Amino acid sequence: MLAIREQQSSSDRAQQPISVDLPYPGFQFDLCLRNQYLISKGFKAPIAVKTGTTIAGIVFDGGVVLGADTRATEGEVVADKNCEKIHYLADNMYCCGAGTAADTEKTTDLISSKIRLHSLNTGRQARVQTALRMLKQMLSRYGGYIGAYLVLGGVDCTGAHLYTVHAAGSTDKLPYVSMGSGSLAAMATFETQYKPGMSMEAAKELVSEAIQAGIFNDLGSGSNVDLCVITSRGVDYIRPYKEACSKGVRQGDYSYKQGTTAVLETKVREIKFDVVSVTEHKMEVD
Amino acid sequence: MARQYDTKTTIFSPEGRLYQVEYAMEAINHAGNCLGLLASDGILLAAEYRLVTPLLDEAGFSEKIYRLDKHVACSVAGITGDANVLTEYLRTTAQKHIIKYGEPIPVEQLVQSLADVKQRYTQFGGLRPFGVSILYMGWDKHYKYQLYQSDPSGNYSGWKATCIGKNQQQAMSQLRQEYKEDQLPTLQEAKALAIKVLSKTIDAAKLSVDTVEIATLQRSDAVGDEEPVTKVKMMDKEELKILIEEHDALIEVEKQADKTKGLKDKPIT
Amino acid sequence: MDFGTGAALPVSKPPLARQFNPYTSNGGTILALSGEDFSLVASDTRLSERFRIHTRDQPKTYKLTDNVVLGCCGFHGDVLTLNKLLAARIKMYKHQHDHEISCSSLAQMLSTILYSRRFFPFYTYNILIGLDEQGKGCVYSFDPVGSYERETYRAGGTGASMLQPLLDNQIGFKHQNIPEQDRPELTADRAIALVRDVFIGAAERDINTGDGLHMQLVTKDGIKTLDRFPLRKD
Amino acid sequence: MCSVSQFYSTRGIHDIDDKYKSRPDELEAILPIIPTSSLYTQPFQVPPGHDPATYLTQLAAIPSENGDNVPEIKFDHGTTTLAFKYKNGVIVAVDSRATAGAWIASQTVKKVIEINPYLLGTMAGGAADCSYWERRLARECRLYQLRNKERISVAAASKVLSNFLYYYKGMGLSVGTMICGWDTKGPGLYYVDTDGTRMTHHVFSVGSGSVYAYGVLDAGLKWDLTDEQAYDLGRRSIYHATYRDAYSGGVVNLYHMKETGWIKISQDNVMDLHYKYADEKIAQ
Amino acid sequence: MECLLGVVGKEHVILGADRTGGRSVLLMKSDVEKMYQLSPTCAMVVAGEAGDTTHFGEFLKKQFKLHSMKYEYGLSIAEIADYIRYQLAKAIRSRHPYMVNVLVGGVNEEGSSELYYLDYLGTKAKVPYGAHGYGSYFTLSTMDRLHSSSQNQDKSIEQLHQCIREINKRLVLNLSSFNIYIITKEGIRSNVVITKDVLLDQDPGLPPERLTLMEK
Amino acid sequence: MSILEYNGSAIIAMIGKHCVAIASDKRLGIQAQTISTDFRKVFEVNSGLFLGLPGLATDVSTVERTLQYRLNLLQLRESRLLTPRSFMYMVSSLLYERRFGPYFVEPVIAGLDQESYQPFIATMDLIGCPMEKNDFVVSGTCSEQMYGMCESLWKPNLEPLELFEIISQALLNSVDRDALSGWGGIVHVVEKDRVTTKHLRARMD
Repeated sequence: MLAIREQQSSSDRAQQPISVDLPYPGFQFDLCLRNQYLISKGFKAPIAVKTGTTIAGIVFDGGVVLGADTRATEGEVVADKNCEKIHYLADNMYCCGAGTAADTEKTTDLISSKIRLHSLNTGRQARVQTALRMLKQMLSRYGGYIGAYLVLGGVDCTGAHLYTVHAAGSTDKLPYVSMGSGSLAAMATFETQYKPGMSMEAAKELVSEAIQAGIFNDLGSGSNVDLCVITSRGVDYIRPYKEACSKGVRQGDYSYKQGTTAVLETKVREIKFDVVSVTEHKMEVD
Repeated sequence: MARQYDTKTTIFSPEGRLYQVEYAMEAINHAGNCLGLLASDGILLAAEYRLVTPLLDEAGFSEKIYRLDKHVACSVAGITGDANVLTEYLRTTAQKHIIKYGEPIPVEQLVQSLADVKQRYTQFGGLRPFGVSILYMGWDKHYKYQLYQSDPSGNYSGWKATCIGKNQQQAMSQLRQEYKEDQLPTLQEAKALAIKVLSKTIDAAKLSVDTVEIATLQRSDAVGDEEPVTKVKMMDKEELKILIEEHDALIEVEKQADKTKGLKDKPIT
Repeated sequence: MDFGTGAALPVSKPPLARQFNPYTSNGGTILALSGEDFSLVASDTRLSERFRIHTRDQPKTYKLTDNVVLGCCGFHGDVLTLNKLLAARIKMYKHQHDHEISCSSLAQMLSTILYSRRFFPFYTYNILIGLDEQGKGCVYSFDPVGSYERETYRAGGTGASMLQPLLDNQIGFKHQNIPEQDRPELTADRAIALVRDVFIGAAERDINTGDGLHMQLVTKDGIKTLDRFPLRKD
Repeated sequence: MCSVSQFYSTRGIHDIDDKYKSRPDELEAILPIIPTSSLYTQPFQVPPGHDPATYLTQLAAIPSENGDNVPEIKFDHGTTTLAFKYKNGVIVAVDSRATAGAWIASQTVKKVIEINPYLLGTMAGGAADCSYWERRLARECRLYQLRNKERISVAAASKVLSNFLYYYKGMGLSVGTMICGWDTKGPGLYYVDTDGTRMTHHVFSVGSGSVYAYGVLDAGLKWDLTDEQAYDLGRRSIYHATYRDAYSGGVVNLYHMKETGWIKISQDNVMDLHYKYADEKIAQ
Repeated sequence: MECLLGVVGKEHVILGADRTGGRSVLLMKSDVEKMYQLSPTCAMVVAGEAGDTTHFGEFLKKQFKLHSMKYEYGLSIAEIADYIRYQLAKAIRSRHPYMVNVLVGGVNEEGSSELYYLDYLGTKAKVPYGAHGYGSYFTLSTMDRLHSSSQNQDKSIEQLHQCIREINKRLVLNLSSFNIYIITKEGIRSNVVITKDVLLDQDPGLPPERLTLMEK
Repeated sequence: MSILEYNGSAIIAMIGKHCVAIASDKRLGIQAQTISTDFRKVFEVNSGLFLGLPGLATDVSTVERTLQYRLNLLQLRESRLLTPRSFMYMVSSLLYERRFGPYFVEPVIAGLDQESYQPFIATMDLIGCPMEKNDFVVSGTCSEQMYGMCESLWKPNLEPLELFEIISQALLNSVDRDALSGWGGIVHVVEKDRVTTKHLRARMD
């Protein structure tokens, strides 16, 4: 395939494949000029979904507890009521994400696969420190433009670790941390109640309380509390740990009689899921 | 200098022949047969393949027949590794055409694009020709059902019935006898013909469902509001089995007839 | 800056001014609807600014006379000022005319007051409810500079765009292929249930709306404040 | 009567800028018809030291302490209105949509302002601006009638409005209105806007959808239309404007100004009109 | 400044383009050709930034010429429109976007006629009639009112004439001279339409004794 | 005006009992001017798998084409149908590739899983943050209106016909409060053996 491509490019430049092509690794910047032009004409650039978010974590006796709320916002509108903000990195570590939702999602995905490669190469479970370094190196390369604010927690052969990672790549190692728009509320809870060497149950309850402080006092955070408890024995991902708020119960019934909506034209088409590429006998249904 | 020498591959012989290309064609003459037949209501490709060992796992779609887009499929004879690269190219080309023009690529245009690539590999330095011949079947709005063949030299041509592979010549002569070009067969007749030709040209003693693949391409009629669609279908084993049995029965009847007549015609070899 | 040479400052440029933004949005949603013999105004009770909650207990309805209530939200500072101003003007009206101002006159008065700040507007969304001269429920809705209109139902504030289409559908029967006579009449009970349901929806999606639902019902017997209905608190 | 300004004087918000204070003298010279006092019964507060026309847009650009802008204060806008004269009087047709940005604030706005039985004003531009100033106009017209024992002419009424608006030119008001009426000279039709333009013609269309309305209106307009033809023309022109213009819609309100005063002819939902016209087209 | 028009009728498409060639406040030329023939039965009219229009038009014209020489079969109107959109969308991402708006119309081999609206961003829509430029404001509603997809050629031409009259009546700019291209299965014919001054004071809407009614 | 509002659009997808529905408006505008009232924003990328693309029209076309390209090639290569969830990740990757110069579209995906017939809906922002839901998703210029409608109307286990009524009412009433979308509506309801497509009678202003 490669040979053909090179051939093509040398002899057939006029028909070069344009940006619409196979996925090419890394970011594409082909639309930047156009988008700048549009913005210069006075159009507002749209906003991406932000997590809003309260995320927090503490180290307890024997492991770490990570916690997150589950609300994602687009401006002042709730875009997702039950999103997952504690991302898998490896079997021994998880990472809470705040900031631009897509960034946290994709950054943790990328690092997760890098860690997997790393542990396949080395034949060992990766250390939390390794993941931290990968994250901060990657983020600092983008100078803060990738808006991922993370709380990284995990347990490895050197014990339990808890870090925060800022979008620009700076990191902290602390026994109790919080991030996101609700971080002050969560931190207030930690500051009053955190004690070194807490039991697992007490730690879970404390993180849950901190997240709830964010949920109730920060409008960017809401819905449920998710927890992830990581010890050397394994991971306990509790989703949801607690439903802090739930939807009210409607009293009315808003179903419509058939034919309520006026229709101009109706088409019914039978489908079988066989159209593209799968041999008939494999896909035959019923 | 040595490098420069090495990169020259395809040069004319004193007789004006391109041996590398001819050798590449030779590679195809060792491959299993592929057969293409145009019918009045569709088109088919049939291919013989040799299951080297039953331990081989089944492939997803088929061994020798590749779908290139919703309206084109091809079967290949030659070096499988080369074939995979080429079919990948064909698929990409077909999809790129949709991006630019919003409609499926005309079949001939697709064939032509690959023929260009193949030709390049007979001329440019550091490359060897692809050892693959390909039969294409497709439908487009310009020429409806079409059957093409392309070979390692970069040559391509349109056919009503054709064959590539090991016993190509034998199959072609049989096709010349049996295929009525003034009146196209129906797809059903074409299927029977394909089995007949393959059974005579196959390596194995007897045709079986494990050594033959048949794919058909048909354009459905527009029903009501629905858009007509082109469908490429692999024939399933049951149908293939029935076809082979019918063929065997026919042979048996002919044999009986021959016996009763007392004639001692040899089957064509 | 060149102080020494005394060179003329560019005349065309105005002097450098520091500006602060005198407005902020304190969120909140109001909703009013009217029926044959009642009108109803509802608001959530959250007062917020950006991602902060100032209080969970600030209803945005204001009783103006014995049978007129104003739903008012936007910038809370302007809301308070406007209400003080209205209270004074209503009192003046009463003293001048020797009778309580009617709902329709009050609507016109509010419009004029809002328009008096045409060039430095009150950042408030207002909906006025009461009973008209025939005793029917009436709703007047206003834009920030006093364009107003009498309607039968109307939502305002940050969650307005979430509430209004459903009201169109459920009260206005928009896009429902139902003959006029088969449409159920809007009773106070159905209205209250509907208001609660739409606020449940708005509290789900608008981060500025929540905590509690405050409702005031105006009938010929006067204004009745209904029990607080709880909404999401996150 | 206590003026609003008194409530504010303690807060340091002043009356109209000096720039605008110098105007009344000039005004008196050109405005014999209006007692100047009437302009001051309700003085407008303006933000101190700022250009009122651009004040709100400037504010939207100031970031608050958190880097977020306070949402822009949006007023109701958008419209298609038209009026034309023909042998039997003046037809006035308008849509009924009010938009604040892309948000459709109302589909039921009354964009024909009934000034008095012989005068109609239309509403295009800022809804509050139109309704306020035409209400003020109504007052002046009534006062004129009381003072002079005769109805004000359409020309004079439109001039009064034009003077009001010209006084506030550059302050950011947005009004494009047609004053239609019937007086001793017959039917009258004037266009008045906030630039200070005032002109008369036999056909006008104003608002964001007016360009579309003209397309249909011009093709069908003749002096000796019958009433029915004229009504249909007005209705159709508005309908076609609502179809193409995002900021027009709702219902078509149609008025007819006759010698005996105006009457309201019809109110048609644009949705019904669309399907009616579509059916008619198919039937052809 | 410029104006493009297009109408689809039964087995034909009519395109129209004004003939002005302006620069800043100046009219440099009043018989500019804005149509580019892309195939025997397909053409596009182009308006936009000076320079871009010609280069884009000629580039595509030659591109399709090449295609027709390379392959025996022609492209359908839909394919042509799609290709143009692809080129526009590609260009808008580059350092040198084509600032052009386009109407593409033509008749397919089997007789169906199609019109496509494209703008410089690469927006594409199949429309029964369309317009670009300030003229679109006055003409779209005219066509909404009059158009039917089965109308014959005469009706389409009359419709376009009416649009041009309306533009001349209401648009402040001087666009009195238009080219009209009638595309049928047989090929493309062109016509020049020059509108005499349409003055508002000759309006049929005016009363016969208008002086008495108009204010002096 | 945001760039996402330049052309105007509204799309909703909802889950029912063993079925999904996706609805869109039909307007293509250039800001306030309506150009077409028959613009396609919902594409059937596989049988029974729909992709809705509200946003800037040129990107609607480009993204649709690019995705169809990647999807077709992948399916031809692998000889299998992509599940809706995998398709969602394909869309997400495409958008995130342009993290710093995004396409102005916020896609909606709706379909049935080919094997389990499980309904699937998802949406994402313009840089591809995937959000998979089990009730409804909305996207477009009147998303707030649609959120309001759907929060009140949607309930679990809707039968196909009920689902159609609810999604249609949600769409029609939402776009009626938005100047930039509307002008017709189209609804596809996907069940395991058929797709029902209905064009709605809508306001045309």
